[in-house]
Amino acid sequence: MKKAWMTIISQTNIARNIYEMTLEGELVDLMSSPGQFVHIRVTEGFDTLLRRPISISCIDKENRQCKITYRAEGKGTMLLALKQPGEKLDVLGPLGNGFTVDELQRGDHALIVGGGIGVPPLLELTKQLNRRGVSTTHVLGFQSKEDVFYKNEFAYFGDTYVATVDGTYGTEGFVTNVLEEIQPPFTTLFACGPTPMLGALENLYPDKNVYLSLEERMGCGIGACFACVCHLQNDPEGYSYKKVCTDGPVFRAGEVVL
Amino acid sequence: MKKAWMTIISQTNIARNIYEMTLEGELVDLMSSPGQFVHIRVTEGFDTLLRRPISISCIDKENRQCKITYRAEGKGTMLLALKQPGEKLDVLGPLGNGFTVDELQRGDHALIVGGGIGVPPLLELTKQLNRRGVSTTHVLGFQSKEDVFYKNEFAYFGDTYVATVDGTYGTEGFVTNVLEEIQPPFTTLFACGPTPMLGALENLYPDKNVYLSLEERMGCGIGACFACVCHLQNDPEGYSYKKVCTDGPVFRAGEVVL
Amino acid sequence: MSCLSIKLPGLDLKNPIMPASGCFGFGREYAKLYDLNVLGAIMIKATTAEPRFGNPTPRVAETNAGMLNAIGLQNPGLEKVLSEELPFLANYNVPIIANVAGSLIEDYVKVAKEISAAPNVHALELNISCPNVKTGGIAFGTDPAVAFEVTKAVKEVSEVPVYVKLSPNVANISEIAVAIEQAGADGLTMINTLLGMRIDLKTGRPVLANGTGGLSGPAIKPVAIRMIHEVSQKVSIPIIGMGGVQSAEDVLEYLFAGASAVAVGTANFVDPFICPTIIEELPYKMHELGFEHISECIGRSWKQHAKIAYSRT
Amino acid sequence: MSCLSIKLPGLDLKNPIMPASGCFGFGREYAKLYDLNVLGAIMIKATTAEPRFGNPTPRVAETNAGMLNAIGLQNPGLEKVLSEELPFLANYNVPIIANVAGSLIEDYVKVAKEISAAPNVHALELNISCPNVKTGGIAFGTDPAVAFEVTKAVKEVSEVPVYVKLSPNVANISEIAVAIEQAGADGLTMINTLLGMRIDLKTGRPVLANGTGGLSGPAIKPVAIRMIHEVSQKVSIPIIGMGGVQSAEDVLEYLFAGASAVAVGTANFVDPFICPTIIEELPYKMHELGFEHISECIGRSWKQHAKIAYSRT
Ligand SMILES: Cc1cc2nc3c(=O)[nH]c(=O)nc-3n(C[C@H](O)[C@H](O)[C@H](O)COP(=O)(O)OP(=O)(O)OC[C@H]3O[C@@H](n4cnc5c(N)ncnc54)[C@H](O)[C@@H]3O)c2cc1C
Ligand SMILES: Cc1cc2nc3c(=O)[nH]c(=O)nc-3n(C[C@H](O)[C@H](O)[C@H](O)COP(=O)(O)OP(=O)(O)OC[C@H]3O[C@@H](n4cnc5c(N)ncnc54)[C@H](O)[C@@H]3O)c2cc1C
Ligand SMILES: Cc1cc2nc3c(=O)[nH]c(=O)nc-3n(C[C@H](O)[C@H](O)[C@H](O)COP(=O)(O)O)c2cc1C
Ligand SMILES: Cc1cc2nc3c(=O)[nH]c(=O)nc-3n(C[C@H](O)[C@H](O)[C@H](O)COP(=O)(O)O)c2cc1C
Ligand code: FES
Ligand code: FES
Repeated sequence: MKKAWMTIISQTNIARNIYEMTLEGELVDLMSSPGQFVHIRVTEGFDTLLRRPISISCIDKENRQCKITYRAEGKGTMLLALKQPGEKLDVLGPLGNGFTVDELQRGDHALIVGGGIGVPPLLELTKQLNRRGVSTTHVLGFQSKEDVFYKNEFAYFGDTYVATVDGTYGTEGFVTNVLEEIQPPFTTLFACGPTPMLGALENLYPDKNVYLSLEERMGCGIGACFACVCHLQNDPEGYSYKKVCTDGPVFRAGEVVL
Repeated sequence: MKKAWMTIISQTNIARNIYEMTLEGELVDLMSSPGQFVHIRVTEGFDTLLRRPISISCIDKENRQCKITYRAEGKGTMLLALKQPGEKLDVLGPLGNGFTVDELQRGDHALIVGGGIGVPPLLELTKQLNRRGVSTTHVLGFQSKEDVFYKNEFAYFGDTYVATVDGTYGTEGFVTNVLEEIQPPFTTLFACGPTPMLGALENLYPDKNVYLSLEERMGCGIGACFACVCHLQNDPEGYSYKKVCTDGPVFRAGEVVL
Repeated sequence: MSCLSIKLPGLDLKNPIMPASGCFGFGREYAKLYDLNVLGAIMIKATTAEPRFGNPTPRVAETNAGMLNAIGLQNPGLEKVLSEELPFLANYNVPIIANVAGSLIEDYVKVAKEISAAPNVHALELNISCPNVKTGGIAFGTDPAVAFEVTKAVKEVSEVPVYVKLSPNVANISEIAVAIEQAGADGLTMINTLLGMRIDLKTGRPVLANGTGGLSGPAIKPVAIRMIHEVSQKVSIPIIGMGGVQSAEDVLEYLFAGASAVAVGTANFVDPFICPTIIEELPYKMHELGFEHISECIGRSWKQHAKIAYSRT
Repeated sequence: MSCLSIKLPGLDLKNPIMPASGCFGFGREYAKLYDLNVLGAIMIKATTAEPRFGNPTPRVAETNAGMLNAIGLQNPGLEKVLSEELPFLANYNVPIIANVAGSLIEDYVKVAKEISAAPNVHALELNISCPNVKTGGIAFGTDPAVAFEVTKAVKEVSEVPVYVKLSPNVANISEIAVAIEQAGADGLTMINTLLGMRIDLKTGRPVLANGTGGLSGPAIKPVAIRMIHEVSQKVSIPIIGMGGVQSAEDVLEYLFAGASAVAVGTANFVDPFICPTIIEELPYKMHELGFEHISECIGRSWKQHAKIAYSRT
């Protein structure tokens, strides 16, 4: 982990309020695990004080570039969306423990489920899994047609299903509706998205190998401030905890209370 | 007076920490009196909350352009100095009562004395006076050679003397040293600069027509907040006051307590 | 009926937005910029029995997302406010809330009695929380017994409802608020400024000639919100909220916290058109969040059965 | 002797900069980023007798030039701090200031007694000002008599000098400070956070699960400066100042106000390297203003005959 300036190479609006930004810099040398995130200082002044945690959605070591994909929603991400190529960004990272791909072998089959702005880190994940010879099925959930992104990128690596809440694209409803329908075969499930979605997946596949990536509001991002803690399951006293920033953001299902 | 966006046409570093910025916009239509100022919102966020009062140093009605000339010193003016041509600036103005040029007639002689960052508004003043056929002598004071600016611009309109505190340019010492030396003939004196300089001039020419432009920290800039008041001379009870922002910034010597 | 209108004691507001005392003078300057009739009300500059020059300059300083002021209640005095300022404001169809200040309880009583009789003064705002004067001011606002006493004395003479302005510089804001309610106040306004200071590194001395000043602006909003959230659950008189309001979103946050109307102070200096701008944007923002009338927003953050009008989809 | 070194009760500081309690954990995370030996001292996270999980999440929120936190004193408890955290910090040549918290006076006494016996704990910081716990915490810090009592009880058992951390959520900070001095405290640390709240417009509820939280960061600096300016003239024990420090200039403003050393809290989250950066820049900034040793800066804003070291030319 390091704090460094990264140069914005490009910034593209790829869906409603969704931006994909390419960053270049030596920090990329330290990136490896899909699901890790960077902690971005959007402004140097007082307009945004805290850094914003954003997942790494693509690592390109050769060109020392990476991508982040984010929704411009609050103050910080809206200011981020105004940044121009050539500008520099103060980035702390890579942070956290990502998805473990080493456990899967050539020939294994992984199910990858993403919801909304939880989709981005899964793109680097499927890339790395497929590079290992693991085959993947992707189920992505969005609100509406205008919100869908990365469908083609995922489709390049494996079967890709989309659900939209309003039914304007793909299956109407949630990712779970798709899962019921397609009943995909898999050994390991990787998921990132809203907590209710993660909870539903945890319940749906109690006997599988399931990895979930969590979100929590952060202060430091490096484990020092105790902002991002979550309780452990099976902890009667309630004193045990994990920090999403350093112990996560990826946890094995059943480990922490969602 | 109006609040409007003005476009930055150019920004030049003309002396140590001194920047000249050309602004374009309809606000220029309202500008006339030299010595008036604009109240600039340097950033839209929280990095600078209050506007910054800066004098208008040049009015070019034909091109709807004006200039401001400022020292990058504190937070706001340093951020202002980073702005690029093409960017827009939120400007409130023109504000205040400037120097009255109407009282002077063709053939009159005016003495113009400026100190440091008080020099800029005097440039538009001398331009307007000379346009009326009034002849002008200029005495400008700075700290050091690197701080001198607008010497040639003033010289174009009339005799121009420079004093520097450290003697690295022109006369060593203050503008008053130059005045003692040259004893210029004049009917009206216009001055802008540090308060001690204005006080010295007030004492030096008790019987002349003297106009002084004052500085005070401002809140609103439009007369509503009572931040910028000054006491009146000859006011035994001490309840009378003038507001620098709306009654000034130019006052007749003897009117207010410096 | 407009979706923004609301009735408070003495005040029939066409909308809940008003400039805060001391940040709008007596309206003359802003009247040149826009039609004051758009405002819900106007809180005029503190008025004292005698004219006051206030503190020496510099009187303002910028801070991180805020500002300090130590104006020191400069005002032309009761007589001139009655003879010159209020008649000017009578040209507008806007209720005036007269901010009343003093050094002794007698001062408050005198000013309150006379100014409350002016035809366009619809309510008083007792300023027992000004941090910038040596006597009176904040002293009245930090002791519940004293706050009770001054409120009671003023209520006895006032011809219009009395709102009392609370100081945030206290450990237990509810205690003061409750005392003031018990003294018969018709409403509360909160918050006045926090006491602050900046030191100039070059001179080594405080930037303000007065040393300390009142901290206002966006920096203090979280303090105001939490105090209103607390006090609005403890009293049954309405609250006019203030502190760092700059946008329609901020106004809604205040209403949610428990304020019934909102005053805008410092932001008038940043953007002199801020009040009309907020008034224009408020209905849109309100409808976007699923509310039809501002009264539905009041106290939403703590009301037990408040339905959540908007759910993120 | 370095131009930054200063001796305070129990603390031989190589420089006056230290991370503030709760913003640096027990140092482990920052130890991976830089050599902790560069720090003047370390104020470790509040320690309570028993382990605490703290409040539900979300526990932090951003505000205008500040942040709110309601961590709720999460910590592994006295035993683990003694057996795991302090031994780790013993690897560094940095004095540790142990932040002590509790719900009852007995808790403070128990923790103080045991933790003050740890070899690398050079001073205690009594946290009688935490706004994020239901009992204890801030309650101790807003009543002079209670503050006196807890300070006295802890002084009796502590093996190292005791600093007491003041809450800014009071009307009269000097009164509390003087009571604490009279109880025998060796120093003061100030300020803890202001109580604040933010409300989420979409849910209509407070952003923090706990409702209120402590406001820290640049927004509160003027409040801290004015309190230190005031208290440093009323007591003769040293003050460690904090609140929104982000730069060497901020540090000097605190020293000028009357602090003898300065702690950095929230800024560690913004820039994890902020402490070493400030330590590096401080001598330059100090010399630029004409000072040779930081001791010349302390209390400069109010010292009667302090020469003005720098004059703007
Ligand atoms: C490990 C991790 C990975 C993430 N990856 C992505 C990603 O790839 N793409 C993406 O769009 N978003 C991602 N998020 C969510 C993202 O951090 C928030 O959307 C973002 O911080 C909101 O900032 P804002 O300026 O838009 O909102 P503001 O409302 O201005 O934020 C105010 C404060 O709240 C925090 N905050 C607000 N919403 C969230 C949230 N949902 N999660 C965490 N903190 C929040 C902000 O970080 C900031 O400190 C991730 C979050 C985490 C914890
Ligand atoms: C009527 C008038 C005309 C002026 N004309 C010019 C000009 O043409 N060129 C120029 O360089 N400067 C001029 N000044 C001074 C200029 O306003 C200040 O230098 C500037 O506001 C400082 O802002 P900052 O961001 O550099 O400093 P900061 O320290 O960041 O300012 C903090 C606050 O203090 C105020 N402030 C600080 N110094 C002064 C000062 N000397 N006078 C008034 N307010 C101050 C700022 O406006 C701001 O509100 C003028 C001032 C006035 C009152
Ligand atoms: C320059 C200035 C002058 C003020 N004068 C008064 C006053 O005369 N009476 C009063 O009750 N409050 C006064 N206040 C306080 C404001 O009315 C308001 O309570 C406070 O500034 C918080 O709101 P804001 O953050 O929107 O400014 C003044 C504030 C400022 C900034
Ligand atoms: C996340 C967080 C946790 C904190 N925890 C503690 C604590 O455990 N004990 C304590 O005395 N102060 C605690 N504080 C207060 C800080 O030590 C400091 O007094 C305050 O934040 C002001 O400084 P700052 O503005 O530099 O952050 C905490 C502050 C923050 C932001
Ligand atoms: S964000 Fe600070 S501990 Fe996780
Ligand atoms: S700056 Fe507000 S009255 Fe002059």
